[in-house]
Amino acid sequence: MSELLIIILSSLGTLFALLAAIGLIRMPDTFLRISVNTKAATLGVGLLLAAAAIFFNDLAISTRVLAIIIFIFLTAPIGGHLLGRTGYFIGNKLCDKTHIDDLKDQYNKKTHELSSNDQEETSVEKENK
Amino acid sequence: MSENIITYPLIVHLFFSIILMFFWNKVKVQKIVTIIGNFVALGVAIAVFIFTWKNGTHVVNAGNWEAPFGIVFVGDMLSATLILLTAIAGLSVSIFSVISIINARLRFGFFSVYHFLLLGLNGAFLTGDMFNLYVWFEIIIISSFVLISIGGEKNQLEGAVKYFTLNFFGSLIFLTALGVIYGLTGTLNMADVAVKIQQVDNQILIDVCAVLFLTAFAIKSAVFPLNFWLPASYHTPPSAVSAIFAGLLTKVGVYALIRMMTLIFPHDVFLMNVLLVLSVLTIISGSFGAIIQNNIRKVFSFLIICHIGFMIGGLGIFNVLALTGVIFYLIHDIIVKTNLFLIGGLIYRLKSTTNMKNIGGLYKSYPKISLLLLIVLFSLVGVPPLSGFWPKISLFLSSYSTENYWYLGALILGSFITLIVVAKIWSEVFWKNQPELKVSKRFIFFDKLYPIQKWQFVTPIVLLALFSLYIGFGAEHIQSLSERIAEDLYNSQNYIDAVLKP
Amino acid sequence: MILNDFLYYIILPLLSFSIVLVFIRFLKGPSIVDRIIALDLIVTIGIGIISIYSIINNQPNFLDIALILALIAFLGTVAFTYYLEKRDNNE
Amino acid sequence: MKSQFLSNILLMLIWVFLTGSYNAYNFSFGFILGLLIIWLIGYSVGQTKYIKILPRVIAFFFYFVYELIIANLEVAYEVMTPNLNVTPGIIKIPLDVETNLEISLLANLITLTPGTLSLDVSDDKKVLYVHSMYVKDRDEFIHHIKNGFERRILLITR
Amino acid sequence: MKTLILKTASDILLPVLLLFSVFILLRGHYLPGGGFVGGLIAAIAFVLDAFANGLENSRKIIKIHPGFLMPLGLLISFASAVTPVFFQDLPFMTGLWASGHIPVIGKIGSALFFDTGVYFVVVGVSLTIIFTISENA
Amino acid sequence: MLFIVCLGFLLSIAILFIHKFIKGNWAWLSTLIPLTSFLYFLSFIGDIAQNDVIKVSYSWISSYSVDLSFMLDGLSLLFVLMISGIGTLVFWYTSSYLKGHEYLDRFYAYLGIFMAAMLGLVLSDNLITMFIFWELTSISSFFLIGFNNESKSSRKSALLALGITGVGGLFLLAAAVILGQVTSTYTISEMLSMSNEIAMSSSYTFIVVMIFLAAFTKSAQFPFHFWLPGAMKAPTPVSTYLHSATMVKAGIYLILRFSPILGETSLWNTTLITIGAITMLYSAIQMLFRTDLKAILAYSTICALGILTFLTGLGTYEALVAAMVFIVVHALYKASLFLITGIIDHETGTRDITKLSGLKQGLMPIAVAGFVAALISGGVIPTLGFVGKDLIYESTLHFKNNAWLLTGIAIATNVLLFYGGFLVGVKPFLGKKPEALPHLHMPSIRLWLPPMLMVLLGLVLGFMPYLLGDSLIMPGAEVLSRGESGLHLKLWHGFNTMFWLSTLTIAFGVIVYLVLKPSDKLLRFSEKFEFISPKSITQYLVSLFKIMSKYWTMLFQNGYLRHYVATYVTFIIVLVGYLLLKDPVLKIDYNTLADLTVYEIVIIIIMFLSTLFTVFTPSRLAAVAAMGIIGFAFCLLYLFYSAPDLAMTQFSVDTLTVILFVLVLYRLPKYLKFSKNYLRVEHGILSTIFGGMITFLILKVISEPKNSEISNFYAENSYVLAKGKNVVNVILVDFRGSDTLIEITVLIVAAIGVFGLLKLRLKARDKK
Amino acid sequence: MEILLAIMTGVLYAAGTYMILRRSIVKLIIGIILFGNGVNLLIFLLGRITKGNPPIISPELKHFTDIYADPIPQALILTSIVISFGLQAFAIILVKRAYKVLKTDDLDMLNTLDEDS
Ligand code: NA
Ligand code: NA
Repeated sequence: MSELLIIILSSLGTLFALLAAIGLIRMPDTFLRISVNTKAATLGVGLLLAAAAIFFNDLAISTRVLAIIIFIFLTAPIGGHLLGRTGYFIGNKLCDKTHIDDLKDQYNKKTHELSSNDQEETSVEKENK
Repeated sequence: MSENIITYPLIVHLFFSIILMFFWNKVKVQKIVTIIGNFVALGVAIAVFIFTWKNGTHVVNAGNWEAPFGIVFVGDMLSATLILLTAIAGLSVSIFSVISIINARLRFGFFSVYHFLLLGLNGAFLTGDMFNLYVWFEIIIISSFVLISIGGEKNQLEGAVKYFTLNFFGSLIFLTALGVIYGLTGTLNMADVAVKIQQVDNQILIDVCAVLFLTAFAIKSAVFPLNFWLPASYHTPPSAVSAIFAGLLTKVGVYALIRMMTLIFPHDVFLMNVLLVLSVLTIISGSFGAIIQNNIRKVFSFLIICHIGFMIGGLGIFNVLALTGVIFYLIHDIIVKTNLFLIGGLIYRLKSTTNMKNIGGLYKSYPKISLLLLIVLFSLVGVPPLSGFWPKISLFLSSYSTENYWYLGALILGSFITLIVVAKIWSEVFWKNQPELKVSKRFIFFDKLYPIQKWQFVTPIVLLALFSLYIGFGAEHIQSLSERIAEDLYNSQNYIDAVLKP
Repeated sequence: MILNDFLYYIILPLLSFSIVLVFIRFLKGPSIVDRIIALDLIVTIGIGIISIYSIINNQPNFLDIALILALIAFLGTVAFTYYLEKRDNNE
Repeated sequence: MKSQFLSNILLMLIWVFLTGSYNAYNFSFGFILGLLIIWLIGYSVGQTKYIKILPRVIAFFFYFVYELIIANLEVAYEVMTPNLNVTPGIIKIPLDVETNLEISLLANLITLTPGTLSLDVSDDKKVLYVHSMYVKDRDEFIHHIKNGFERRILLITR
Repeated sequence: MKTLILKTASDILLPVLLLFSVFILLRGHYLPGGGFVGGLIAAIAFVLDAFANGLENSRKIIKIHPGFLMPLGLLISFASAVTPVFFQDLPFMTGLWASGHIPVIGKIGSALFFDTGVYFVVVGVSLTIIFTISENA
Repeated sequence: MLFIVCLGFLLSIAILFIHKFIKGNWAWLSTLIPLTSFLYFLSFIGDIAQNDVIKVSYSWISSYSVDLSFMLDGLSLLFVLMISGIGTLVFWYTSSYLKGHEYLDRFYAYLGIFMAAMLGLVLSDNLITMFIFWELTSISSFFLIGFNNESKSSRKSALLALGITGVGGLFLLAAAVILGQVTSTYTISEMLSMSNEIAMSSSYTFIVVMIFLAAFTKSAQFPFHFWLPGAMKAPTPVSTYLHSATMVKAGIYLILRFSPILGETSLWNTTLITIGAITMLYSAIQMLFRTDLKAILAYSTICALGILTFLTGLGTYEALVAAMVFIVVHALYKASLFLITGIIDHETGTRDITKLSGLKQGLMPIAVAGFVAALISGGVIPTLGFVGKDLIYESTLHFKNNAWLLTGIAIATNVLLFYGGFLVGVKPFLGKKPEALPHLHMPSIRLWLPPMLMVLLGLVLGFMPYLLGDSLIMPGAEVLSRGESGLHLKLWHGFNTMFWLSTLTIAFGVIVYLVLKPSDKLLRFSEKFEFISPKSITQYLVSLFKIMSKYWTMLFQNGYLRHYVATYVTFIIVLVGYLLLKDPVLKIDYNTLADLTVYEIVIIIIMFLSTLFTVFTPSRLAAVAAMGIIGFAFCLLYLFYSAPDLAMTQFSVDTLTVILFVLVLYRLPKYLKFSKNYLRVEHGILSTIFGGMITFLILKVISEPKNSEISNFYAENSYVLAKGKNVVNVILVDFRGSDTLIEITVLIVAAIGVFGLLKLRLKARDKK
Repeated sequence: MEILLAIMTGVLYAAGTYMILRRSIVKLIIGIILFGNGVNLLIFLLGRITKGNPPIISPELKHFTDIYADPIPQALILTSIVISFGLQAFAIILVKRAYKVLKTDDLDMLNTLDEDS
């Protein structure tokens, strides 16, 4: 029974990881890649870890695995956020299909402050309309 | 007294460096503590020496794990002697540092690192484990990196980068060699390696291993063509630092070569031949370099190399007589080279430069100091009966009787060049009139120091000079000591038995 | 045994293949951020590999490494982004 | 003081989980350790009432897992199908959540769900910039976020 | 870096990581881990904090100066190494073990003190290095 | 005897401490030092005349068999009396010559040390001890020659003299050491009985060559003679002492002393005769071209030394006696002439022979002394010089081969010696005093008494040569000869061949003196040939040596770090490669190897590509990121191969390194490709060979069996004895805990270093 | 497998050496790190490798019953990793400092020293 569960969990986990990898290759811009990365991998790895937790069937190990999963879920989005933010900051191009960019010109180049000023419509949006 | 005493030098230095770190910002306290520490270390070193003299080779199994399973510290006469010399040089240099190194430097852990360096040296001399030796080497080189680069002015940094890279390279080769020796013998205890390496069938691999060790140690001891870091860096740090480097750092490489050659690869013909060839080239390189330099400290640097060649060649001959010469020379060299660089520092303090072209008239203005320095310089040259002379007899004799004429020729060349170089220094620095000297007004000349400070500058030099004189005039003692060590080294079975059979 | 073979012959190769794909992204870049993303993902998938490997070898201890990897890899990412932002600030 | 105690308890629990031995000694060791750490870094978690909110947290957890799976499938489909059918954009979302913890939680959850990525929070903590794969309509997107994660977060934290 | 999200996360992570580092330290004798890795993790926790909250803040929250941790740690290791020499005339580094079994930690012996020293040293060293660099960056 | 030698050293040093005293009117008191010795040794004259040999020995460094053993026999007594006797006069002379000189105390100290060293040298019965004194003479003469140290030429001459004699000293050491090995003793008197064994030994040639080199350099034999004229830069008392009685005679003493031990082979005789003859003639001719009094004397000294070598080479009993007599003759007239030259210089301020004449006005007693000295030098009857010359001709004529050729050479040389002696001793005093010279008056008695005493002695001994012969020469010859004895010195042997030859010599000498006028023109003429002189050749060789040194040093020590590293790598490749190529076949047992799996291959490929990427990427940050991947790949590999602790540590350390890099990098300038293409290719090849060699080495080693004794012990006892189950950790904190203790120390030092590097700012005053 | 790893080790040595031979100080340090990794791998390999059996004694046992990996090379490499870390950290700072003073990343600008002065 647990073996089957392990097989299922590991297969799913691997699948998500693989998808993340493919996504990383296929996605046209940095931000989309981050998106793909953060999710698929977290879920995938979470499942793989869960498989291990089930395999060892030991409370101490399970709690540790849980700790890892929580940790990944905690850090992965922060990493994503940092990368996305930095990517934008250093001027990585958004892909052609991007039609809204509310962030444009919101960063102060010098102080790195981010404002919340309303800019009704950004230029990208205008072009797409 | 228990055998544990041989680990006391390590304990003392480690203890004092920790204490010094707690007094991070209090330079005055540090100065006092470090001098006390070095006195204690000297006392301990004397005790170790006497203990070893009486009881012969003895072993401490660190962690109480018997060899070859744990790390052993082996106190034989060679180690005990080197520890004693380290303590003497260490004390002298610490006194010199207290006065000659500016407080800004001292405030950044100088003395801690200094004690760590001495710790490393003592450890390297004591350990009976190859990997442990590597670790001691690392504490030595990291300490030396720190000492050589702190203060980071341009030329010092230039020197430091080279020093760092080439020594790091050496460490990596050392590790490579360790990997190979472990792969072949499955052990790291030197005595055990010595036994087990005989069970290895493939002589070629043993030779390769020997060559890798040779490379690693030859880099440390500045053997040609692995010597480049030395002239590139030794003249850049404060004199007290180069003094301890000159006296002990290259010698620890020589020590390692001696241990390796006598214990692990004895009678390895390939290795012996390589050593002999290298020694000739080393002597030549050192001599050639020394003769064309104008900066005193650079001249001294090249002389270090030249004289390393003397010792390497003796090791390459590998008989009791040659080893006796090597050991005697080693003893002499540690003291005199340390002193040379202290002298470099003193000259700098006197004249604000160490470039011979810009210095002169020392003899006229400081006759007593000049005579003191003369004793050291003559000891260096080996003007008989001063210290550098005696070992040459053994080296001459052994090289002749083993028909190593090239080495004999190189010895003569090296001795001769040393003589000429020293005479040139004397003629330029001491005899010549002082040329025009441009100095910044802020430079504090020796004359402006308080008498006590002057004494602090001179005392270590006097101490070491007296010791040099003792080596020269009491050559009988040193010679019999060297003979004892050489016999021990040559008959390494005693060492092996002491380590492996409790 | 079936489980082991399954993990050994299917899961691990697939995960390895994923890593290869991610690595291709690393090589391609183009932006440094893309490379860091790839690096991050390689570590993440590596954690997966470790957990499978710990099952195969029945070594729960390996999971601790996964934990440390998760912890530390994150810091690497933080450092890189910190650098990129600072660099921007200074040039 | 109270919050520090809570943090301490929390740390103790994490310790016990980590070590996996559930005896009194280990609990007390964990407690002491937590105490030490809190002293060392002068730290406290915040002022939330952990016990009360537990059911809501659990409910929220399931909602999140649901979102996660759905979005993952979406992305999976996207990746596997040959042509890319994305309509990405960066949207500014005005925030109702106020505390750092709330904002971070929201942002992270948004990032964790596939297809969306929190890029940054404005310095005045009023808006969150989110990048999304599929932005058909700005307002609908904003509404989805605000009505989904944000509302539930507020339920827990207030 | 001015990012609220990281700041918040690091506030939570800091104590957890510290806890975790102790965990890694204590189990070293039985399982992978030990003073070195434990120390690194603790250091990393503070480094993370420094990235998120700025160096000054990190300096402030640490009650013990990293420069003090180095000699302290070394002193602990040193003491555990020389105790046998001075009190029992045993060789340097000989392991001393208390009789009996202490909960949580297991058998208590000089090895543990030794490893704890290593832990402190590693924390002190890593922080000294990284803080110094950041300050002069 | 030890006492008297040591006394010389001690008193000399003591002089330094009473410098105020000695610089004043009491300077002459220093004369007591040599005088004491002289009187002391004089007291032995009776014993020695009975052919007694007095030996004393104090053990010193017995492991080397180096003792302070001294032997006083005829030969050494001759020398010590000469050394201390002439020393007494020189000390005395100096007290006036350098009166009030600022560094008179030092001068006396050097001179005293020099004298003591000379005494030790000729008294030593231990070869090593002798060498020690030998070196001391070189060193102390260095200080004497360079005494006027503010003059560049003085310093240069001192260096040159030290250079030549120093290298000779090393040869002596070599000879001594080898001789010691052949004979198993360093005691010279014991070697006497072993001369056959030495001659038979394979080292004989080596020993002789070394001894010759030592003696020739010290005694200024051609082609090593050129340091000697330069040494004239020293104050006159020094020149006097060094060149008449001491320094240069040391080499002669050496070959004399060793002629019974090493002599009587054709190598020994022929070499000495040839070198002696060349030296004699060469320097005699050189003398013709000199105008400086001291230069003339210098060449005449060299010439005399050549004669002595020549005579020793003849090796017959007569020749040895002749040599010994000639030593005394030369010492007497050369010392007087030097001292006279000193007086002339002192009084007139010049030594240029072309500017000096008519000095007898006002310096009449000096002129007389000069005249007698010239007579002695010219071998004119009834001086001791005549006796000496007589003996020389006798020995050449009686020599078995080429007697007339040798005699011819001897005559030619003596003619020129005659000329030289008259040039210095007579010519300045004759004729009209030029206007340019100042008014002259007799100098202090301290200056003129010494030369006077010496020429007087030369006369007295000329009349009564047996005084010298019976007391010193005969016992000395006894030591040197192999059983022959019985020659008695006489002034007058009747009108035999030798007498006529002497007369002929004098006649020719007078002619040469009358015909040849020294002039600057001649000097300049001779300078045209200077470029082929040994001195020029040596200087050329020295500069060649310096250029070579510079080139060699620049070649290796050229400042380029990459060059250094490349050399290191090449060094390893050459040695290890040479060894590995001896057995280039790999015998790998594939069954013992771990099997290949997909995931490992993937990891390795990724590692490989990342490595290449790191090397070739133009972006620094990308390189760092790639290193992150390498680190992670390592982590996985370590994990796969059962090293979880390693995996953890590797990864955490890597991350920290990346953080450090990142923190440091952004302030750095652009990451450029600096290297030239050919260098990249060269380095690429070098690195590839190195890497390939390492791979090969690894495969070689793992195909050897492995010994697992130690690791088994750890595995067995880790828990049982050390109470830990993670064996790696147990090794780290227990089995090999010392490593770890030092390892953390390394970290601390690194941290201190980092802190210091970044925080320490030196104040301007420490900058150069 | 060992063969591949041996080749990889060689590659790391070669890459490290090549990087050390470049003129950039940063490359130099990268080279040192690569080289160091190569050395660790060499030690690891020469201690002979074992898959999936870490030298950790199972909780219920007192010593090993199965084969296990040789712990010594691991301990050695651990030590060497830590030491290298210290050295590398120092080196990195040295680079920083060197740049600050010399204003260049070019090692060839460092060669004023060895010339005669
Ligand atoms: Na997607
Ligand atoms: Na998302």
